[in-house]
Amino acid sequence: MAETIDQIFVLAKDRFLDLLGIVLPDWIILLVRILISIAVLLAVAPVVMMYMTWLERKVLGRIQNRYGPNRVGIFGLLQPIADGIKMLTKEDIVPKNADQVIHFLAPVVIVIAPLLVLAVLPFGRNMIAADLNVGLLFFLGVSTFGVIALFMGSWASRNKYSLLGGMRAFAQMISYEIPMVLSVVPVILVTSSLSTAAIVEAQLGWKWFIFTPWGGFAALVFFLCGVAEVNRTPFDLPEAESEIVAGFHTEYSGMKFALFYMAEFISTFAISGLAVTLFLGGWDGPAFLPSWFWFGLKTFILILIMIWFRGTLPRFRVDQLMGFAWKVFLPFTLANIFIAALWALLPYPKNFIADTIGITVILTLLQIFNRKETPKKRKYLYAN
Amino acid sequence: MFGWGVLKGMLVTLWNFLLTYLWPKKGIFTVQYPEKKLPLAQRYRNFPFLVYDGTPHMIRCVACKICESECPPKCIYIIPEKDAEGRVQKKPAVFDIDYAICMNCGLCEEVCPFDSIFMDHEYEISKYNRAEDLMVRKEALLKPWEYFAKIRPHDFERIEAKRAAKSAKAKPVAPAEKPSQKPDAGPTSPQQGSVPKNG
Amino acid sequence: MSLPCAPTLKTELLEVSIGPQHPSTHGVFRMNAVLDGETVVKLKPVMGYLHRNHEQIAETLPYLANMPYTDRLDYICSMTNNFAYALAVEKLAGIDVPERAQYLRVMMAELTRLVNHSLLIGFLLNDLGAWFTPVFYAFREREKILDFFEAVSGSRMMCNYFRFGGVKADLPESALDQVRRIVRDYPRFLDEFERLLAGNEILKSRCQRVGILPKELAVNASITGPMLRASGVNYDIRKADRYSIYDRFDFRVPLGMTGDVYDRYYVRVLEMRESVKILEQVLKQMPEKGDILSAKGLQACRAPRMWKPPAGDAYGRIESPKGELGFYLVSDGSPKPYRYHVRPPSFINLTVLEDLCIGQKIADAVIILGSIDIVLGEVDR
Amino acid sequence: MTPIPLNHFVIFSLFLFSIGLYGTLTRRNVIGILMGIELMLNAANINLIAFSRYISPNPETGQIFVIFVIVLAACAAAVGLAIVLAMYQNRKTVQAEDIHILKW
Amino acid sequence: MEILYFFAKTGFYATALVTLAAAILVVTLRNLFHCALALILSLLGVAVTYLYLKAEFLAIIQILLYIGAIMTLLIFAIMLTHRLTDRSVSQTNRQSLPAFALLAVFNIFFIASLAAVPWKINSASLAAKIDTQALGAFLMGPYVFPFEIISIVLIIALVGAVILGRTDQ
Repeated sequence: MAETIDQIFVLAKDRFLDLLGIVLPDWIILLVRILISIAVLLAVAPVVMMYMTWLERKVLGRIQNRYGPNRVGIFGLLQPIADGIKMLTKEDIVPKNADQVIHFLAPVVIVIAPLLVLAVLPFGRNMIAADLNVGLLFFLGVSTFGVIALFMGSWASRNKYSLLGGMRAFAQMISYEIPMVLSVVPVILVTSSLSTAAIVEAQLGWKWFIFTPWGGFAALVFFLCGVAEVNRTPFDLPEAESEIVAGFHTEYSGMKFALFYMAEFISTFAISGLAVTLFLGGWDGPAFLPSWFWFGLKTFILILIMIWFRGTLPRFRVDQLMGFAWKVFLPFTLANIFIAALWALLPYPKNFIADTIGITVILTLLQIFNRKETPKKRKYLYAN
Repeated sequence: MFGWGVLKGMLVTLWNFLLTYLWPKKGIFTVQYPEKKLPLAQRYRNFPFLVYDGTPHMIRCVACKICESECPPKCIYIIPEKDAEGRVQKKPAVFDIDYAICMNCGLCEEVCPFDSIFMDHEYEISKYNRAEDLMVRKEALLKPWEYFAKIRPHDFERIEAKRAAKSAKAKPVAPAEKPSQKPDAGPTSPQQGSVPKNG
Repeated sequence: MSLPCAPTLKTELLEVSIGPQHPSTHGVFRMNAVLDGETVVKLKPVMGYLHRNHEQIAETLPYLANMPYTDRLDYICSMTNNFAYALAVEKLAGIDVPERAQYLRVMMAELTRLVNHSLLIGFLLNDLGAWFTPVFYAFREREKILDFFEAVSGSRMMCNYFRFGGVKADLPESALDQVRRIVRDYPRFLDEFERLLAGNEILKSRCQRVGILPKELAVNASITGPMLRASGVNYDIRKADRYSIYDRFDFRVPLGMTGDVYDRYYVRVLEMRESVKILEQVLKQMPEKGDILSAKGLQACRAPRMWKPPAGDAYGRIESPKGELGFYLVSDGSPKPYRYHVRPPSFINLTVLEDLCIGQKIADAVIILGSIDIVLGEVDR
Repeated sequence: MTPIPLNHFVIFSLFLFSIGLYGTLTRRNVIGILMGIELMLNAANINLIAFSRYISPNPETGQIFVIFVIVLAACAAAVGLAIVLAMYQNRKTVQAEDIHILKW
Repeated sequence: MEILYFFAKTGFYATALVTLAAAILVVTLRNLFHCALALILSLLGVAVTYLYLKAEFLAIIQILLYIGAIMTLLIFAIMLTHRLTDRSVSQTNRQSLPAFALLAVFNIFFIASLAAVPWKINSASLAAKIDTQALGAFLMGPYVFPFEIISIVLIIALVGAVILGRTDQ
């Protein structure tokens, strides 16, 4: 029974294809098999995005001692739909001097990347749309499209705030991609595979990489880089509303604006999903609940943490942001590769000790080299 | 260690987040406005209204125009009523207040010697048209004295007592002639009321 | 031009007009910034979008009728505005203030200081990018104080509470308990704020060594208030002038060492703690009963159009939460002031904005503006 | 199933190369010239992979060379664009014909 | 199944056409930023072509490096050397006609000669599957020396770029 529930989506798909197979030729079945996966992803992604906006507003509201949306539907559950209708019916404003074609293309291109990367996420056992043998690289490579689309939008708006936001997004996303990829390298090194499904397989049975010394820190770095990659607080400089109004999407309204938001939320989901896949054991979990539930739960928790960040933290300044990537994350992830290699090479008790020593050393070194930038505690005088 | 302060701050927000579920009364401080409303303080002042005793014909205002001239943004406009021979009556024919200009300062209430204009508690007065709808005429401004008793019982008691004393003392004196001569005690018993009247 | 953080890549300068419609200019204020990449090389504040002819209006009105207009100067701290104006007129006409009214005045002024400082810190954090959480926490506490203001004066923000020679009305029945509760709970809220913010490394690294205002510049530019004290100058009008009854209270003046944004932020936190201390003393010392309006004051308030102060001039000043707020009045013996001038602390503190911002990043310019603590109603008048 | 003929790949890459060369020859802007060069490098890459896939006994060789070429292209882009930037800072121009004195 | 292969093949020609069209845009458009975007499209087409040659790793690398890194650099350079509101000036010099003629001749000659060459198709390597691990093994095995050299070249180029980009103080 548990097995059936675990595989319920896979079985449903197979059953449906079997039924089709009675009347239709093979090649159509093959096409339909692909199309179903695509259709499911395309249908699920916007729904996920809509309810993430709801969740974010709700949680932020609660953090700020408010209710959050609670007017449309019970618990405000229909709020995203109302928002969607509002977005659709809003006037679409294009600045007069804007580059019309690119201004139109940017929001279209920007949603493509996060939708594409969903294909390589294993949502559960056997539930992966495309098990590429370069799946991880595919994810990292395709997400770079986002940068280009962002920049298209910011450039085409012909607005200085947009341009500043675009430049920031550009610099930030490139900088953070490097430590992000490097923090993934130990995982590839240990599992010797680039396929996301294989990486999850390697962690089955509570051997999640986050429980290893290198994996814990790599997961932290990966997660923080992921937060930076999707432009969320405290790394939301490209759309810092207090500095550059709305950054790259200042000049967008209506559905185009919604598409920018959709891209941001879907990539938030995708990054959380990838972090879960790489470090938190993917769909692995106690068998009494289906695998897709575990994947969803872990992703949900990571998304909650991102929202929690947003409710608490101020944002970095642009030079601190870059410094963080290049002076802290990059050296650490580079060292982490060696630490992970030690883990893979040595037998059990020894590798743990070696890793602990290695991580302590690198963290101490980072602390020492960055002490100029670390803020100090201050004393204040009183006059009578 | 870098990051400790961040964690501490995050715990604060987490606590506030949990508090809203565990103890909503203390955790959530927003009020669901159209359904629930905060109780207004008695002294709350919004826009002015005119008082009548009994029926709307018995307006207390005598069109002395003190409030009109004291009003800082000059939002009050008064024309006294005239009888057939053109003599000025102690009653306003026109009493307009432009809510768009009024700044709720309450000075009209303070300077009125006849206790006829008071600040209202009504605040849901959104209108679609700024020019016409927010120019409020006499008819719309009139509210019974009992209404005042309802919204501001403390001030009601004080003013009633004062009026009773006044009418007992100087029954035949027409109140409109020299308002500044009235030797009322003013704010000598201040813990009762809000406004030191010059009544 | 050599800059403290000179970029190694020379590129086109970008002129950005930040404001008047911008989320973080605290109103309709405009900064014409010339940016080199992200660094500000030139910054010109443009103000006057909210100019309302305040001084001219005051010269056409009787003295008391201007009281509600002073509420609208710095609309966050209307009580202290009233206070300063009342002081000026009292000085002009030689009006005395009864004991209880003095205590009420100090109570209102210190409560206003709490409102202003906690709100400022909330909005400073908003400028820093913390998405409204500190603002809402500050609002939560401010709400209690505003409820008290409403119960006492009838309005939450535009209080119009002070009168020449006293205050408009005495406290209603349960209002004193309200203040006691506020005074009791406020330190707890400040501790929460401290935990949320003071240790936060992001906030520290954003604020420390940013927008440093040197002592000499601060004095020369006649900066006042917490901004001056954050630069380490011991000047508090409550101590220097001892207006009203401030000489009866025991409180200290916190001083910063560097004068950067962090000091400006933290000096305000410490000031709030001192304000709570003053409030405690006020509650202890305040006489149970007493007049709230002196006889001379009653004359001035009874028929404002008729009241004529003697000819002469007077300058009344207080330590408003933002700095020295002063009102200068020249009377020619008529019911209206001949000349009326406001010394707005926000406006004068704003004059150093360019000196603070040059060489900083654009994100810093925003928080420097936030830490100066301006209210456009007061800047533009 | 018959594979796509090798000639088609080669002709495709030839056209790509020609277009890149045309761009390199006719552009006045240095960055435009760089773009043309990138196109030509890509055309070469297609050829490398296609030939190694169709003819060479070791199909990996071509791919590895393509990796090298991509790295070299990155180097070229980095250095070239740095030169362009330095040029722009000093002479305020990125037009190729204005840069002819062979010194700063 | 045949029909799917037919679709796939058609896909290749479509890709090729799109790539070439984009490439033509790259060399003809006046606005450099548009050129860069067209170049991205063109490079994407090349990546798809790699897929047809069963080089998935390279296709991804093409996207990651060319589009993610090199194009980003290029766009940065465009932004740094152009003003936002610049008029688009003529971007081509007067060599376009001779260049076009020369290239036409070159292409005709080349295609003619191509048709004459009988390629010996190696069916073993055509069917061979090269996964990422194999490529890695090759890079670390027979090609380790060029690999090291290329990394040194990359480092030198990066350092050189940084030095060139700095202004003399």
